[in-house]
Amino acid sequence: MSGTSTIGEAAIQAGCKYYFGYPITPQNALPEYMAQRLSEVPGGVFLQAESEIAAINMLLGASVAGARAMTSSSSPGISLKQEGISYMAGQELPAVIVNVMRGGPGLGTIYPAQSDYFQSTRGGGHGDYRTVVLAPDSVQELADMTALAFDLADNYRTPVIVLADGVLAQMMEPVRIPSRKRKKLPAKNYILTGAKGRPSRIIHSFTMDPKEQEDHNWKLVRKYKQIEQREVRYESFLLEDAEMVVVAYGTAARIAKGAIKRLRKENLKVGMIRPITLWPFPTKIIQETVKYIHDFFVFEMSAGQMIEDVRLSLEGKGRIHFYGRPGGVIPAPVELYRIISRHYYQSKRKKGR
Amino acid sequence: MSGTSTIGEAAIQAGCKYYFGYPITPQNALPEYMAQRLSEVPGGVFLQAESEIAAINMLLGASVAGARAMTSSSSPGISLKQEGISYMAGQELPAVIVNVMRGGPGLGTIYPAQSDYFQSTRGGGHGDYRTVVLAPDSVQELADMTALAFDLADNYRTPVIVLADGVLAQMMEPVRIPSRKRKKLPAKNYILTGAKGRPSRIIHSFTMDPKEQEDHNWKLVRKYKQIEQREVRYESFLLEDAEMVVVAYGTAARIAKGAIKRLRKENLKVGMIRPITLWPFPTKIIQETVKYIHDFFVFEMSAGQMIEDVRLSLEGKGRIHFYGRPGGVIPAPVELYRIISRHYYQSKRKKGR
Amino acid sequence: MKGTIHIKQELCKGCSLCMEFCPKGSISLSKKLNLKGYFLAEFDDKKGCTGCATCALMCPEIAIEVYRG
Amino acid sequence: MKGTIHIKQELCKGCSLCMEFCPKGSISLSKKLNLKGYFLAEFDDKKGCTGCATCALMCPEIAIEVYRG
Amino acid sequence: MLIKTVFSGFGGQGVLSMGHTLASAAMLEGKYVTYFPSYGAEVRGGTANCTVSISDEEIASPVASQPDFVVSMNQPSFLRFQSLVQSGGLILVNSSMVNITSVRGDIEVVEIPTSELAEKLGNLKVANMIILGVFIKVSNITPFTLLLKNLPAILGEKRSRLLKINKEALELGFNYLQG
Amino acid sequence: MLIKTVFSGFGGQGVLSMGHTLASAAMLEGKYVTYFPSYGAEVRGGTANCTVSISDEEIASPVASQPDFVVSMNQPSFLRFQSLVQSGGLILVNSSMVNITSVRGDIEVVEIPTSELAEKLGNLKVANMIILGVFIKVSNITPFTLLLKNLPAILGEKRSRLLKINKEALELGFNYLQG
Amino acid sequence: MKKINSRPASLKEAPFHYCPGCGHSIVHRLVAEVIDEMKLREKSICSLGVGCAVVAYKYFDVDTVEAPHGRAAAVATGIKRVRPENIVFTYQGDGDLAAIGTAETLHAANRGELITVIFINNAVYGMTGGQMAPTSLVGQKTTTSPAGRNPLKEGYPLKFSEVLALLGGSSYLERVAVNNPANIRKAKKAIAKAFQHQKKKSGFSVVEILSPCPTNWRMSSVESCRWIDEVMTKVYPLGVIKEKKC
Amino acid sequence: MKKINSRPASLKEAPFHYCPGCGHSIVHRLVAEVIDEMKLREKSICSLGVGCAVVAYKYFDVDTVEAPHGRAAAVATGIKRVRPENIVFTYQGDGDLAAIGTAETLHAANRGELITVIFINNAVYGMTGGQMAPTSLVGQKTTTSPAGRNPLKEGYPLKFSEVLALLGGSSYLERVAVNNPANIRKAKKAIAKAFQHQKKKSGFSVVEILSPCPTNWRMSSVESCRWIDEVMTKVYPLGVIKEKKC
Ligand SMILES: Cc1ncc(C[n+]2csc(CCOP(=O)(O)OP(=O)(O)O)c2C)c(N)n1
Ligand SMILES: Cc1ncc(C[n+]2csc(CCOP(=O)(O)OP(=O)(O)O)c2C)c(N)n1
Ligand code: SF4
Ligand code: SF4
Ligand code: SF4
Ligand code: SF4
Ligand code: SF4
Ligand code: SF4
Ligand SMILES: [Mg+2]
Ligand SMILES: [Mg+2]
Repeated sequence: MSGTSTIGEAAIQAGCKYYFGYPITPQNALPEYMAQRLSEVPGGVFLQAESEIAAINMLLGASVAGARAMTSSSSPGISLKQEGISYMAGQELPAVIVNVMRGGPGLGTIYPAQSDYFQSTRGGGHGDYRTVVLAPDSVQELADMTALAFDLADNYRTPVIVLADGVLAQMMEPVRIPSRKRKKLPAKNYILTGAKGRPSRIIHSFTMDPKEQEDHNWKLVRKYKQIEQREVRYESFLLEDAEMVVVAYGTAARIAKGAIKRLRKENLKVGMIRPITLWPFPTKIIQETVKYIHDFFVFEMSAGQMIEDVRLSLEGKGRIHFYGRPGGVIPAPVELYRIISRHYYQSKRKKGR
Repeated sequence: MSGTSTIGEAAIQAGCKYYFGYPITPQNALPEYMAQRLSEVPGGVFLQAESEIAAINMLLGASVAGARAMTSSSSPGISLKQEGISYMAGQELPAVIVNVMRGGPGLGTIYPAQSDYFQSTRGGGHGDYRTVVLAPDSVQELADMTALAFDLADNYRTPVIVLADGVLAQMMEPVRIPSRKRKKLPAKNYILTGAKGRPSRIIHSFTMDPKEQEDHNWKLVRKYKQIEQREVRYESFLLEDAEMVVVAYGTAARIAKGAIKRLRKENLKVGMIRPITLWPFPTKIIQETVKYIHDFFVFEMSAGQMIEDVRLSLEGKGRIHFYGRPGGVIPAPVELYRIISRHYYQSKRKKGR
Repeated sequence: MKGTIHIKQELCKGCSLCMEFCPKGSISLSKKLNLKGYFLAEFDDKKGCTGCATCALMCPEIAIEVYRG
Repeated sequence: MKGTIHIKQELCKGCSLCMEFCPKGSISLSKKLNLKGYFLAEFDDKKGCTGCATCALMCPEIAIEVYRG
Repeated sequence: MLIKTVFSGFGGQGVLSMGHTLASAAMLEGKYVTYFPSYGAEVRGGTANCTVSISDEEIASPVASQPDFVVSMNQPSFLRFQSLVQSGGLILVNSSMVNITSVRGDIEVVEIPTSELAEKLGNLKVANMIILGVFIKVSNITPFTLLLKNLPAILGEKRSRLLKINKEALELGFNYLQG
Repeated sequence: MLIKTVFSGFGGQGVLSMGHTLASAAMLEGKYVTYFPSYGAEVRGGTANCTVSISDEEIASPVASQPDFVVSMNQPSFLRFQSLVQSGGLILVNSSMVNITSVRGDIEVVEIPTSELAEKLGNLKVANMIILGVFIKVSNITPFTLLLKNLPAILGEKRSRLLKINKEALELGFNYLQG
Repeated sequence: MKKINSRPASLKEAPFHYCPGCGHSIVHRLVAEVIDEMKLREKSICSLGVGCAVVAYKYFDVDTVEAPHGRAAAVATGIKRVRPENIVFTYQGDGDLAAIGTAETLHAANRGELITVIFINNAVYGMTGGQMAPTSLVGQKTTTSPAGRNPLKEGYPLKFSEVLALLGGSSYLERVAVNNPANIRKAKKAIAKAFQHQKKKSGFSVVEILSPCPTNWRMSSVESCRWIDEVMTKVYPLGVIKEKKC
Repeated sequence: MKKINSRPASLKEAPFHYCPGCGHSIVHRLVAEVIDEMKLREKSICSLGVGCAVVAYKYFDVDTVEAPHGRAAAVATGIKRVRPENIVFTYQGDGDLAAIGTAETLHAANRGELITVIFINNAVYGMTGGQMAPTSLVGQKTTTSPAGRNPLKEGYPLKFSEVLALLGGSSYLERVAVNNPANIRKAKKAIAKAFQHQKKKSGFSVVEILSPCPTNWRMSSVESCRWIDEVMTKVYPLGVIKEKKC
């Protein structure tokens, strides 16, 4: 199954019956899949919105009405959704937003990139908020993370971003779509259904009193802290004996894994930490790792954004190497293998001295 | 003069003849000022756009045509401008964007806040880009920074954000508007004027070839590095003998200064570093300061965003204390004074041990 | 038909719409301010109120109760 | 009036619009592929081309030069 | 010395122009001055207020959590600000519209029947200038002459015909407590 | 073993379905497989290509910077990919549409007059399946029987009437080099 | 004597925060009365625009969500698509709906979304302090058109209901006013009719309401009501603009 | 014999990247010819929308900027307000201009911006691979309306030129097609007229061009041209929609 169909099918299996989106390469196959599949799901609605802004606000409406719903887009379109995402974060509305990243800024290229890391993890919208950001690295994980996204969104009443790129979205790989094994999730006692047999409900965003807004913001902060404690996910790979750790996510991590396998063949002891949640970032494992491994090699398909989180985690300890390919270029594992090995030997030499 | 009028007048004195905007509290007095004043400036155009998105794109057009132009808004409206800002960064177009921050996320409050720090400094839009971010702390600095913003924008062909808040925008203080002392700026040999007597010009955003996009992105990175080297601005205050350094910007810094004056009266040795450019962030002065001062007290009218840049600068050295007031509450100097002195004594005690 | 009205003082904002449209001229603006700082509408039952409820229809604040009978 | 045309092979995409609208039926699709992989339009000067330039008007690719005289 | 004054009342009572008039005069005097209006434009129907801070040195916050002086034109604002004013502070109240109750013992309250005075002048709209005149006298915060001198600039050309009545109002207020 | 094959040609020559057909068969075999199409939908008029990677272990990148095999249906794609193919690699070319020039000495080139063969079958559209058949034979990359078995699933119900001709085409190709 | 009127049940007790003579207050009452009379309180969901009525959730006693400025129609679309059995309406100002929300409103109408739009046309941005709206009249002075709206620079008043009426999906559009007793009665009927069209699944329905904003028009309430008659209705004629059979 | 036609000077030499039979190519030539004939090459500035023609700057030999998707009219507004002496035109698809760019286009028209919009209506999103556009016809199968556009769920084809014609600021609107020689000649005249309206400062001008997209219509070029005649013009009738005296 292709990455895009996988996301779509996993969403449907997770109980998502509503899709709102606006075309943009390289994720068009996802709305196209949903257009077809949701017509087969009883009560399913596929709606091509007139714009990304309309789409995110339809999503907001569907969430308000209590539904599992999703939207997807790619970088420029995601920028347009920022106001809506900020609203949903503030109104504590669950939603799943898929960003199939492409090279930017501006219209940029349609080729895969990872340069929306800051936007996703720091809140490209205004105000004090965070969104959970999941970064799959295979078609199987696209399925798993999409399913997880819906659960996290409902559990914490917060928008969740699934961050993919053109490689993951376009490629096909064998995949098993997880069937709906609902975790026990809190009842949706805030949604709007018509005030029948209960007082009317309000989902508001405006507050007259700054003190009230502040309390609300601190409440959000507490929720985010909870997420930081509970929901960190990462994969570690060959860390035990490693002398250098690659930190990479998504497609970049796949490529890095290939490079590491080659390096290992030549006995270069390189391992990897692959953040699966970009926010909350797996800070602890990095802090633990730096206790025994000195060299961190950050690889991103961008000019360097996640590196900031690695630096924040390292707090001055260890040494960071960086390799970035922004703008849509997909480097080969062998390229990365060469770069990493160069840095590896340099570090060895330095240590030797 | 009020903060908003000051921004407007300073812009006009800097040669800005075009304003495009959409109303939003608490910055409405700025477009209102421009509506009046630009009708008096020969060739001046004030245009109330149908939305923030239209406004940012009109600004893009005016910039393409070679004009000094500006837009302004407040948090939710700035979120809507992110796609346009990303385009202008990518297309290397100068522009001045004023954000009079209010409490968020969502519609939030109309009261002053500083919670768009991440959005401004990390690029709320998509792709690898940065915008210069200037953070004045007085009406006089609103004037100076507005003038500077136009020069920086033209000099580096990049969008510049003036980051203010409801306090600065609404308050009146004595002010001297800088008259136009143009730095020597590069000629605008890229602008569109009609291809008369020269080959036609293109300001494009799309690139077919990812390699070309990558080259472009690295070119941007080099420009940003240059800005980081040349354009850092900050104020340091009573650092010489300080035992604790407050880091704060904008209105928060004003309040902190008041608190510090009180603290000094009681012989508490507290100083301040006030970033004036939030990007590029004054990392170096912080790194130098931590060589002799251990305690850093970060104060923001948010749940904590700039603190990340302080942490990145400190690289694990020193100790960070934080006080945040998100959502629109304006703390009094005396409140801050109490908080800081508590932390100050705690630190002393720890050191004593 | 005879009618009368009661004006809720705490709701009235002195907008004058009731008096403008009362066919009997039964309402006028008093010099009394309420707590919100508005001059209050005042009913004069000697002007022959019919209980037509036009005043209530016009009153933005739902400040007027009309009685008829 | 007599005319003739020249079809730029590297530009032609074989869309057939020229032949569809040529009043004389002077153009047809050949079996020859060009480098871009399109079957080429082919001019037959025996069909009495008048140089009316309809083909050029229709040709999206500006692949046709028309001569008259 | 840093002195913060809050002017407060209903929208329409001219509380912002009181503050503005004072702030402008103090600026002329060469002091550090900030003027900060409440901005509730997005929220209708609230009370308006503004804060004027006057100092010999830089002013940290233009907002007053504990004002030295309060001028209160109506009941809700009186209730709100009488609890905020500093110990030893002063409240000037428009007694035509304020029922003074539950006053703290540690502050001074001066009552001015502003509306009645304004009626004397035949213009209810200058009630604000009357009370401002009283305030200047009581607080001695800025030279009264400077304030008068600056009045034409404040009113601007458009409202220059209001100059005379405003001046009269200020003077009436300034001299009121002497009588 | 990791083997990467690029199928390339004009849009419309069925290069994506060649790759898809191969990838699906290899998945059935239980291998690690990735299929990655070029996506130029935002840019009209380019050549289409796709990469199929088949391996016994996890596949790092679905993209091939240096493919082992290339199937090239037209001249531009031949020119582009013949320089990328690995030393020791193989290119299958549609000699009906490719003028073979400037070939490297370190790779093998097999020419198939695909269009002519397809004409024999009376359907130019199955040229892609013919060359895929040849490719399976030459590369031995996946069992031919598996590929045939999977064909109905690939074509789906809608195109089931094309099953026969596609099968014929595959077989024609598979047996071509024997003859 | 018998009390013959009362506060509608679908309004909460809170006094309105609107300025004296503001049309929003009147329209709130009318909407609530219609909801009461049609027994829709337990079925209604309101998608609230941003404008002076941004806190209308303090008044309407129905389930309410605050949409981002301009996006109420898109939010309502999301709700209605999930809950077709509910009555979904938006409450929006002219700036909200005809400026920043142009695309969302127009396309919801074109798709024939089964929602009702209560469209408060006060020819001005009320909440933000009286800036020019797309609906402001030629020559109208606002804080951002201090010399009066100049059609050559700022365009003509946008007759958005007429625009929406062109679209295939719109079913019922009427322009009313709340400036005198007769018009208020008509306004209420129009609101009821719009909900009826929604119930009957006939299409998108809009009630455009010319609504006084004494504060930003810098007029008294009474003058404002007169101005609607004498000036505003000349540009925005009252009456049914489109009505499909339903 | 004499060569009687030639490539317009305002087109660069690059061959078009469009699909065989694509209307974009024909319109490019017409626009360039008009620019040549009206001697506007050195005065023109193009604000380019995002769609299949996103790289039209490779073809048009005039100053060109690429606007964000849907915002070409806003960008053009910014340019024209700064340089009123230039001729500013946008080149946009139906998705660009009538979906995401609805508000920008409509309000530029309403303000009477002195710009010209070249509006390629191919009833589909071409560049992104054939999704439904607001202009898609009832029953038209696209990748996002696989069962054909259903007006009850997805709305009716949006006649955006008719919408723009309602607005006070629009001066000239004509719908043309490039599906046969006669129509192509008319299309060219319409483009010239639109520029004329801009030169005369009469208002906003639009040429809507029904333009074949054989690829996404899944038809041959010839069939596409016929489909325009037989189906598309029935929904989108050709001719002048509005023409102010100028
Ligand atoms: C994205 C965004 N832009 C701007 C605003 C500021 N804003 C709030 S209400 C409003 C317009 C109000 O006008 P209208 O819709 O006509 O409603 P009215 O107040 O007149 O009833 C604006 C521009 C906002 N809240 N969000
Ligand atoms: C913000 C944003 N959203 C979506 C896209 C993707 N996109 C590119 S072109 C296009 C639509 C093209 O359709 P149209 O405007 O009709 O032009 P055509 O290709 O049919 O000529 C879309 C949705 C984008 N580039 N930017
Ligand atoms: S009920 Fe009728 S007559 Fe009586 S006061 Fe009201 S409007 Fe006047
Ligand atoms: S209409 Fe209502 S609010 Fe207005 S004056 Fe009469 S009672 Fe008071
Ligand atoms: S010039 Fe006229 S007759 Fe000659 S080939 Fe072209 S269309 Fe046919
Ligand atoms: S119209 Fe042009 S591109 Fe089409 S077949 Fe004829 S010559 Fe070739
Ligand atoms: S500003 Fe206008 S619309 Fe807003 S509450 Fe006041 S009168 Fe009503
Ligand atoms: S997809 Fe359609 S519009 Fe785009 S180039 Fe091809 S034919 Fe033209
Ligand atoms: Mg309004
Ligand atoms: Mg199109």
